Amino acid sequence: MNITQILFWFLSALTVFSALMVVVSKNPVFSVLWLIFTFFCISGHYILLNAQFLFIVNIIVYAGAIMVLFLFVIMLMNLNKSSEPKKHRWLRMAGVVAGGCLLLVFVAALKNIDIKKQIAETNTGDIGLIQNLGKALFSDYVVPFEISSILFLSAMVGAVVIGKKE
Amino acid sequence: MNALLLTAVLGVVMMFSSFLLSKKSIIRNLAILGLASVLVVNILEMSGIIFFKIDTKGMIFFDRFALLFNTIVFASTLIYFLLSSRDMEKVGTNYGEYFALIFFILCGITLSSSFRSLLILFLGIEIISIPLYILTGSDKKNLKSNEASLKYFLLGAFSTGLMLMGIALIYGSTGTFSTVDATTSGSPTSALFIAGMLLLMFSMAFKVSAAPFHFWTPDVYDGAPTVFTSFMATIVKVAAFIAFIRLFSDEFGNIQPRWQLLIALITAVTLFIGNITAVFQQSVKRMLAYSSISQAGFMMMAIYAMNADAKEGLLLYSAAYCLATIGIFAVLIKLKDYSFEGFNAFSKQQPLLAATTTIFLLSLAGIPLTAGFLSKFYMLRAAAMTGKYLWLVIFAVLMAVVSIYYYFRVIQAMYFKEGNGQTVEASIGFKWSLILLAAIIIILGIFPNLLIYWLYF
Amino acid sequence: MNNVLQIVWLIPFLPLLGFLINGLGRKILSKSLISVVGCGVVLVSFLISIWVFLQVKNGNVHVANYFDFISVHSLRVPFAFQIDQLSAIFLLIITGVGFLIHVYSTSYMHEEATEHFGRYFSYLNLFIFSMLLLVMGANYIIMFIGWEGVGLCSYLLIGYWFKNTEYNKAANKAFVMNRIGDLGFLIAIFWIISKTGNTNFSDVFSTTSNFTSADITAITLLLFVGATGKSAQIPLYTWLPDAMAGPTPVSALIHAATMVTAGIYMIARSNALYSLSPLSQNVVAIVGLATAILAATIALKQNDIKKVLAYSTVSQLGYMFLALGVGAYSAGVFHVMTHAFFKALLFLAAGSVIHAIGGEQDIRKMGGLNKLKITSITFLIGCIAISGVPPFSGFFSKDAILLAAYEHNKILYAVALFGAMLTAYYMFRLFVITFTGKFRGMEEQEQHLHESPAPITIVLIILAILSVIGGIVGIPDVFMKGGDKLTQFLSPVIPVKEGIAISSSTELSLMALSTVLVLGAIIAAWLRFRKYNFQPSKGIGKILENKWYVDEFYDAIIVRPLSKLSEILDEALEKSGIDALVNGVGKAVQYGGRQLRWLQSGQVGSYILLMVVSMVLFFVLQFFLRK
Amino acid sequence: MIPVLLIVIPLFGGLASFFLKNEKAVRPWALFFSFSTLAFSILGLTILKNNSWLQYQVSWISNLNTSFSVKLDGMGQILCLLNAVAYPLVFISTWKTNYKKANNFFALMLLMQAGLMGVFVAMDALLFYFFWELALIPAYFLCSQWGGERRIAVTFKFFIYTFTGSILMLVAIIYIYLQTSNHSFDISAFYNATINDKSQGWLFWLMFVAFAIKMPIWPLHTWQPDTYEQSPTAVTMILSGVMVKMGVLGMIRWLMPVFPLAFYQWGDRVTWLSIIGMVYASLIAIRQNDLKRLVAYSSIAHIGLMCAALFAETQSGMQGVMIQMFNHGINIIGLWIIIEFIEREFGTRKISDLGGLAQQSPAMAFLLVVVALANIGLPLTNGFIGEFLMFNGIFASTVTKFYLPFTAVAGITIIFAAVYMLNMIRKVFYGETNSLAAAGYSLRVNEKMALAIIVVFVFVIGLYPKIFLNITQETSEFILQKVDVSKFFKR
Amino acid sequence: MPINYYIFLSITLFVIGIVGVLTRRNAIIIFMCIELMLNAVNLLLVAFSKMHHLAKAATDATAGIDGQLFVFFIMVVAAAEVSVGLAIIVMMYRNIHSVDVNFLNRLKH
Repeated sequence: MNITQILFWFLSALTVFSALMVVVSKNPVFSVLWLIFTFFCISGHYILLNAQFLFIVNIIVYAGAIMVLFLFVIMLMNLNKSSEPKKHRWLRMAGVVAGGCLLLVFVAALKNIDIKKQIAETNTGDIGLIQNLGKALFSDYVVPFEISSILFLSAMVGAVVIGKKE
Repeated sequence: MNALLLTAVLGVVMMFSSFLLSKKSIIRNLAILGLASVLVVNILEMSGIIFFKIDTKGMIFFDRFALLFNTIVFASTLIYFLLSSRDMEKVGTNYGEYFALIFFILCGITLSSSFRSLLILFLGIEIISIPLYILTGSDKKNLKSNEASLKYFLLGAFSTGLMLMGIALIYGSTGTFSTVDATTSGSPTSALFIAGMLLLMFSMAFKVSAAPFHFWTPDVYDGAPTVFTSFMATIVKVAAFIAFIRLFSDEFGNIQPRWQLLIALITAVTLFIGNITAVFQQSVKRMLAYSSISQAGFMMMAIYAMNADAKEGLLLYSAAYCLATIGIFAVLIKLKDYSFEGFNAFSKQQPLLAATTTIFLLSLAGIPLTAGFLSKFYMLRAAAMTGKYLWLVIFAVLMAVVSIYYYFRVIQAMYFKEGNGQTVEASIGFKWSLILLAAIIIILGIFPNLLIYWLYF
Repeated sequence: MNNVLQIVWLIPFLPLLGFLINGLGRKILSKSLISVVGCGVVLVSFLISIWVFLQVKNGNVHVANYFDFISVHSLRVPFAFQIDQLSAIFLLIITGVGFLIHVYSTSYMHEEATEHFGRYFSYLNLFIFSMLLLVMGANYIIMFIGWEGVGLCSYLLIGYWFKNTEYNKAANKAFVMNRIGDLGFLIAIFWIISKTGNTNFSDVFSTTSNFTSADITAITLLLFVGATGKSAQIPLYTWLPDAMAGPTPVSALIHAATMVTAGIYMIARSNALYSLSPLSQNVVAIVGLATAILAATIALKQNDIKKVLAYSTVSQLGYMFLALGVGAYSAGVFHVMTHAFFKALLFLAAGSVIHAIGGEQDIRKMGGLNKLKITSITFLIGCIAISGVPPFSGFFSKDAILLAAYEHNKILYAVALFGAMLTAYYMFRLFVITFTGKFRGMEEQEQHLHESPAPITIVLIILAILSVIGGIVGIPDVFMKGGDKLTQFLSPVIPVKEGIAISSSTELSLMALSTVLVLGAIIAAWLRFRKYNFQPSKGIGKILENKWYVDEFYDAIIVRPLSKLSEILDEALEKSGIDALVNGVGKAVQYGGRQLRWLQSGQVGSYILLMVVSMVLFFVLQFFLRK
Repeated sequence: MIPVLLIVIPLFGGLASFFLKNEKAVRPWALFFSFSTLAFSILGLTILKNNSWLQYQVSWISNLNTSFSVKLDGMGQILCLLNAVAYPLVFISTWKTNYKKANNFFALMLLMQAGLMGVFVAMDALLFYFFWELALIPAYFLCSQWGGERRIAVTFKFFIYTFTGSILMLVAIIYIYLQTSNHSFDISAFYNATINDKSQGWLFWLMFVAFAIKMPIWPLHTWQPDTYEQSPTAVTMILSGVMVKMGVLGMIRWLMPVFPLAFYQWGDRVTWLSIIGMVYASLIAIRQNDLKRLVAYSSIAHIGLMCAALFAETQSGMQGVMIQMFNHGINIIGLWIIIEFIEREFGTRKISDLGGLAQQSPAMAFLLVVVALANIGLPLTNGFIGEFLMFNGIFASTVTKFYLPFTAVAGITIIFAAVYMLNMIRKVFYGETNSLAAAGYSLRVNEKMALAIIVVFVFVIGLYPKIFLNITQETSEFILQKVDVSKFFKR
Repeated sequence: MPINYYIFLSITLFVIGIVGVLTRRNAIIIFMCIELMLNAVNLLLVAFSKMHHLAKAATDATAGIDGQLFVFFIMVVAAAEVSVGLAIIVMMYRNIHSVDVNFLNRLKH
């Protein structure tokens, strides 16, 4: 049990816990905060996997920008009280049971895969560095990159269409 | 590649046009003109004239199949513009933006018909989806439109999650996103790969609204402004099918026995739910939504069969289905009352519209002499060709019989029921476009080779 | 034109022509023109028939082929006529008696409107045409054409007065019962075809070796079914009494003299087959005899003059079948001939009576009609002839049958003899009640009583003469060696049976016995009905009056169950069974549609739940259920 | 070329009628086209008899290996003649009947004729299917638009019913197509396709159901009485006179030679079905009170006999069926014409409301009697020839051991036929004239003409059937030689 | 770390996301749960990318880099989606003053 492993298990537990808290928190604001915390934990995993660029992006874009946007919206709507009406109990139960079954089936299906002993290299490896990623992004992946700009344009137009007051 | 770039550019152009140009007719004509040019450059590309040669590192590849499909899509969209673009004005104020979004969607369609990488597939599907969420909700004051938009968005995002999980699992198994290398570089029979395939299957089934992932379809098609329902029920849906068949032929083609049964089941369930549920609908618009599910069931047979016939057939089916449905929607948009009763005595009020609508409905029902028949025929032939699961073929034709029931209800209402008929304003251009559309459907119904020929030459 | 007989097509063609002329011109032609055409064509046919008879007598027998009627694969059915001794005899009877009855009709039907008069004669001509086809056909199929044709004419003529619903029902009944018989005939034809490949008489009778005995029995029995229909035998005889709804000359021609003997002709024609099947022969004999007795008993109590005659016809036909059944084909044919004379006579005389008293047919309202001299005398002659009193024609023909029965089986003989007694009894009952005593009808009828006009009386006289002398063609050997000219004449067609010769003394004593019994019956009848006064009958009499309740019995076991079945099929099986099932499929789809809609609950949560559940199912199916 | 013309002339005439502005002109227009079609079909029977005229083939959808292949064989000639004769008859006899939107009516009628012609001459399975449906669509519109009170539901049922059958047939066609050596829809390829025993078994039923619904065979017949009742009489004439022959033709041309084994294997069961249907329909016909329903059920009985005769696989039965197709068509059209008069003049089809028509309308009564007698197969009428040959065929069948019960039970229906037909005549035409019928009706010239043609056919075929038997001989020999299963069992 | 652990961790997160989608009624929370699902995928992709890199580093120095780039694109798309999604939710809120998906039941059957 080296430090990486300890960190992995710790982070994993924390991730799962905070993810669960996202689901069970009654107050939407808490949910958002727990989600941000989850993202931090996942970012921690990225660090472990030496994916530095993604770590940064995850913190800035996800935890920083996106989640703050969520928070704004929730605040804007004044949803910060735990007023959300509950679903029918049996519906919730059905949801949990269905999800549990899915997890069970997934795990059962994947528990004996051929690559299960393969190692995801931690701490080392330089593919997660900004330099390498940048090179790849603007050489091999320039077309998808440009395409994603179209996506953004369309999202922008869309947001304007939806948001503009008539 | 010509079309891909041009559609993106046109999207931007339309985006600007909305505040640079004040007259809506100019915007509309610009869009029609632009689309026509897209169609032209796409046809040019089919004849080997490529304006832009971009190295996509094997992520995008325009083969004849993709190009021909794109041609069908652009042509259908052109007819859609001709018939219905005027009616977009009624939806909201953002006339130019609607065109921009549609062009972006077309760009996404071009991608999803020609991807060789899961990444492009993902981006293509998203470029299609995101503008659609907007278009669905574009009637902002209408609660139904809002609701449809939100439902579509939530369910769509959920299915995106499934698709990404699938892609991730496949990546884990093969180490590549390329669809053509996948089977050579990994172990395609590993549980990881199969699980990924299943998830991709689910999300694609969602996009094509195949049961049991179809639930969004009736609500969204019903809630969306009719003019956009027309677009998404036709062009977008067949685009998803092309993506589906491309994905499953490239990536999973050689493990067909692994998924054939599942697809067959999905097909059967889709046919069943689509047709049976459509029977009891009271609104033609919602009936058409269910009908699109049942038509999806037929198109699923191409995925199930996955042979040369299936691809030819899917092209023909796309054309037949798009054209007929666009036609019906074009008429439906003009009406105020979407219920079946609303069509009563329509033939007295508008004989031409009624006659063409009848042809469209007959085509959807798969009556010979219309393109709908031959396309169904191709599907059945492809499915029978596999030699497996013959029950599927028989079940499919029985469901086709059920489909007669609801399509003919409209015809009955138009011709045989008493009533006053809704007054409809239809311009001469609109009428001629309808006639043109009906003519194409009949010509394709007699000489499908006019279309399929392009696949090979 | 190899053979002069090739022109026999004229014989049926002329009546056909008459049919067309009268039928199409019934609105244009005058009554007298119609009469001339109607009678003329039959007269010419009769004359040709005589010529044909002479030809045949001189040994000229011919099969005249005209064209291929049906030719399919190996089956070739020529449209061909066979002229031989048997058909020549029948030609004479049909055209001869037919002509007389045509003449009679010109007077009898004179009060009809011209249009209907024309219709009547066209039907009569059509009947003659069909009957001629029947007897001239050289194969079973041409025979069958005539066979059904006469049935049609019978139908048309029974329903001639089409305003009367009862008459129409009688017509339908006649046709339908005939059809039942026809079906048997038809199947027999198919059977023959399947064995010999065609139906030409010459081929069928010369290749009987192709048949197994079972085949022959089946074929002959089926043919007999046909004969029972046409010739009114048990169980299909009930139409004939009802057929009396038609005009009286029609009853005389069709339902006494000619059509009903078609069955006899057919079996006589097929004697080569019947002789090979003792079983069928016995069946024919027994059914014939049973019919004879049954009909005779019914005739005892009937009060309608035509009904009595009708049952007597049925009874006499039974005798003919008895003759056929015991192998005495020529005796059967002989009786056909004599019966044609005297039964036509009786009917026509009855017609004259009915004519005289203004349409009344109930003998209870007659009596004392001997004022009508010619009618009553000729009627008496008819009665004597049918009773079989020597030397009237009926004696010889009936005696030939009784004798043949005696040779065959003593019991048959005894029963037949009893039947002969009954015949004499009921005929004289009829005569006595009708013609003697006091008139029991209304006064105005009595005042209007008149002898019929000349065409009627002349015909009656001619037929009376024939009834008296008709027997000379078949005088038994006992009286005159070689007197049985008819049998000799027919011998090329109907081989003379080399039976155990009955000693002439036995024969003579049998004759004496029958004569005595018949005379006894006549006297009994005279004594019993001399002072007739109608009393409702009781017990067995009532049963007889109601014809053994056979019609009711058929109604109960066939007609009503069938209509009930039809109702059940229509109401239950068709509407709430098959059609309900078909509609049920549609309803099930609709119901399914209504139920399935609930899946579409409108709730995003439930949509996703359903999706997740199906994902789980698909995973389970893919990973854990399939190998 | 002849078959192409037979399709194209009515097709063109029909399409053009849609655009005729003058509704008065459309009747002569339609009549003209129907007579042209008749002329060509007679030409095809008489002068232009060589193959170059009777055959035409051009590639159609090349990658499906299907071609526009049409040919007039014996059976085709008979049926095309029937179709060509039927239309003028219908048009003439309904000359005075008024239709709303007459141009649409006649256009659809002519289109239906084109479709029927196509079915009769198509020698390519896909083409056959095309025309099969094409004949149906105009019928649907005609019945739904111009029919009786319950027309919409009834016609819809009819349509769905027949469509179900035909689409199952499509599955079978596709399957056979995949079994042909070079994936071809050509009829000869179908005949030579090697289909194993087991597949033949179920494919047979897929196709049989289509034809059985069309004919119809019990218990798939329930659409028919309703449809005949509700359709406008002109359409009923075509439906019952010509369209049901599609099913029979389909059986002969597309079922028998393609699945000889299954045809043999299922023969007995199907024959029982059809014979049960005959008795059943006859019994039901007896108690019908609506003239149209009565004739409808009688038609079911007659068609049942055709089916039974087909499965006997004998030359006699086969030719009987072919000639009977024509006879049945002609006779039933005759019946409908008279029913049309009655309905039009007296406003009812209820037998119980009518009575004594013969007194005031003797010509009509006479013609009805002739046609009815032909319908029940009286000798010297055309009906006899067909029924005789068919019964004979059933009896002579070598492929079943039940030939005797088949013949006997089926034979019972000729008795029932007499019962219901004569009862109908009795109740409608005989008896006392009631107030309704007192007005009487004397036939108009056009009506007499139409009926006279029918009567001529009745007697000409009844007396000299050879002219028709000669036409069909070759075809039936050819089919029977294809069906001959003995070659399979010798091995 | 064995890849197995990452797979199970991701799947667990993914399923937690799904359960959240199934059990909550607040549209924003549902959307957040979907984001959670996406992040589970991201984590898995990165893990796989490192796994493949380790397996193929000898022949291809940049092996596995595509996985991480894919994560980048997912984030891009997610951001776009969030902007549109939140716009829609806000629009919805403006009309009915609620983000409860149970109120979305005008369209059904």
